[in-house]
Amino acid sequence: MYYAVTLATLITMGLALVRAIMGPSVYDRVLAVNMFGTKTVLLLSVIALLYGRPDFFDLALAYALINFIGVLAVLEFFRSRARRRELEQQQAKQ
Amino acid sequence: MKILGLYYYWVFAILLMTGFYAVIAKPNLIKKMIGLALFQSAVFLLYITMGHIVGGTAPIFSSVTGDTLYSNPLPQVLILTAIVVGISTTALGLGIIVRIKEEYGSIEEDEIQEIDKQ
Amino acid sequence: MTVIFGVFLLTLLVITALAIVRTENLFVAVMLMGIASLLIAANFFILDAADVALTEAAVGAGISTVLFLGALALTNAQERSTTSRKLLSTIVVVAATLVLIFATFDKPEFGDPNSPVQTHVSPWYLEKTPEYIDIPNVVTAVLGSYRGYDTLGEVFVVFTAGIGVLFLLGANPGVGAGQQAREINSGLRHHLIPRVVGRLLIPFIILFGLYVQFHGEYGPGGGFQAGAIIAAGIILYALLEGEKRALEVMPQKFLLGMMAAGGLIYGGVGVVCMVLGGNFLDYSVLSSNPVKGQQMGIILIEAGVGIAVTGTLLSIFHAFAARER
Amino acid sequence: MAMFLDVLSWILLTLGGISVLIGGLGALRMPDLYTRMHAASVTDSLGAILVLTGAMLQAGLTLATIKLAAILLFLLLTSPTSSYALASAALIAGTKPLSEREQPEGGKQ
Repeated sequence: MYYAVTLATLITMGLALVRAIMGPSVYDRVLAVNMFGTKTVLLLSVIALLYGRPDFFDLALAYALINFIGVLAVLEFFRSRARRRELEQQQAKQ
Repeated sequence: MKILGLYYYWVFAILLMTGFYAVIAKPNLIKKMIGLALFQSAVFLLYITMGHIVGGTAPIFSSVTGDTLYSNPLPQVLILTAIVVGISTTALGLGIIVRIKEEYGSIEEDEIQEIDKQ
Repeated sequence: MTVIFGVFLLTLLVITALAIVRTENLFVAVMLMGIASLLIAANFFILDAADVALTEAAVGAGISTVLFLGALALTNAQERSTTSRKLLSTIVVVAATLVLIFATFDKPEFGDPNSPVQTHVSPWYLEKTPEYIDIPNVVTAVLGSYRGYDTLGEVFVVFTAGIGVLFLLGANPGVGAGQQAREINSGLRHHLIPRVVGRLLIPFIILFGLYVQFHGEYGPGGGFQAGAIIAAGIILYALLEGEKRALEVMPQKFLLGMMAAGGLIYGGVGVVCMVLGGNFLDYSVLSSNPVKGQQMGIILIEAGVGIAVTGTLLSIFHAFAARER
Repeated sequence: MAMFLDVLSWILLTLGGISVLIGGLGALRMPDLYTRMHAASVTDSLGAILVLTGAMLQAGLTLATIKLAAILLFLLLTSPTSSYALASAALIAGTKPLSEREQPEGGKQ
């Protein structure tokens, strides 16, 4: 039964990868990366159970925390880029 | 099983050479760094693949699993430190690229060489 | 069966790698690198390398993405498409790939317990660790004790790379570093929801980092992973509250001190061992009971590694962020 | 009792797997960013709840269960937050939802 869940997660990872490669917008890709991250968390939890090593849930925990930082870094990147362009346009006008 | 095992090594070869292609064929310096990071990852994958033992488990003694077969800890140690060293050197490379951009106004290899010729 | 999962993940990895090289938008390439890192880490986990997977998780998905985005913000995110050496490069790469694939047929079979990799020092490590060091995680034992010199070298490499980045980017923090830079670097302060959730999470991330640091003898973890996780937690703070606030919490001087202190703790433990009559980094002499001494030494040097890695990664992050104007 | 928990956890795991898969299909097949985000994030949260609860029932009452609960808690906090942040960033950058931008074929409002 773990195999079924793992398989579903793996297929979903594949679908997310297709979305990440196809795009079309950058936001679609960020969405795909975020989705990929949560799927990896699930995959690692299930495989840790499958291996009979429940002490390895630490890894999934690390992923759940770190994935968030990646997404926020991307958004901060967009925000600061937009802000910089705005300021540059203001300076050009003056 | 034989083919499945070989597949791991083939992926290593393809990944390594994909990274290498980005390094030699792309004029963009950040793309070269990304290629280098891929190259590194391929090497990491090779080490960990070689350290794996079929039917083994991670080399952390556990009361749950009892006395069993453990995979090789040595490649894991080497790669564990190599990942952190890898990110530090990647950061150094990116730092150099940022300085090049500030001095030359470009991160394309051929444009930088044009400017140097003048 | 899990090997088949691994094969599937590897196929996805190859597709991702090809897409990374093909795309001309560097931002997309960085996003795909994040995915590649997740795939590689899942593979490490399937191949029994829990410690390595944890490191890759903290470094590849978190810090690497942040650093690449920092560099992209300072350069341009679009690659100019010139393909002068495309044909020659393709020929070279395809030829080399074929040679490498040809070479794989001579390799020992995958997972063979009798291959040369498995039969030299590693059985000794696995057999003797309960006797000499008596901690469950053999990876930590090898990292800290048997190959302590190696790890010391790695810490110095990390330190040197950090100093290099500071030399390149640290001095002369930009011409326009004034009101404008501060406004750009103000972080996601106006986004209330991420800010509240992030503030809630940061203590847990740092707590988890400390858990990974001090649980490294018993489970997957250790100084390298913990350093990366704690650095990621503070980077999250910088993203949410802005550069300036993060630098107030941990000023650059403090981070430099951490970088140096980490290496010094590590080296210092080695020197103390020599003073007490042992060899450099031979922890057995640290306590009257050699096994206890080994454990003490490993905890100390892991702390040094953690401090050095946290300091270095944060210094590098701040160096990139301060450059933005 | 143990049998009942076992069956319950298998049911939860299976349902979780199905919802994860549906989320993946939705993220691939939906017509624009916001609908994709909807499919991905809603089934993501549901899938995570189901799979991790099922795993918790399997792991029994140990430290592992607490870790799984922590994973679930963090996922439930971070996943909607990143979805929110992503949607707001996309909206500010000018990506309009589909109904405002154009009608899909048929021209219905």
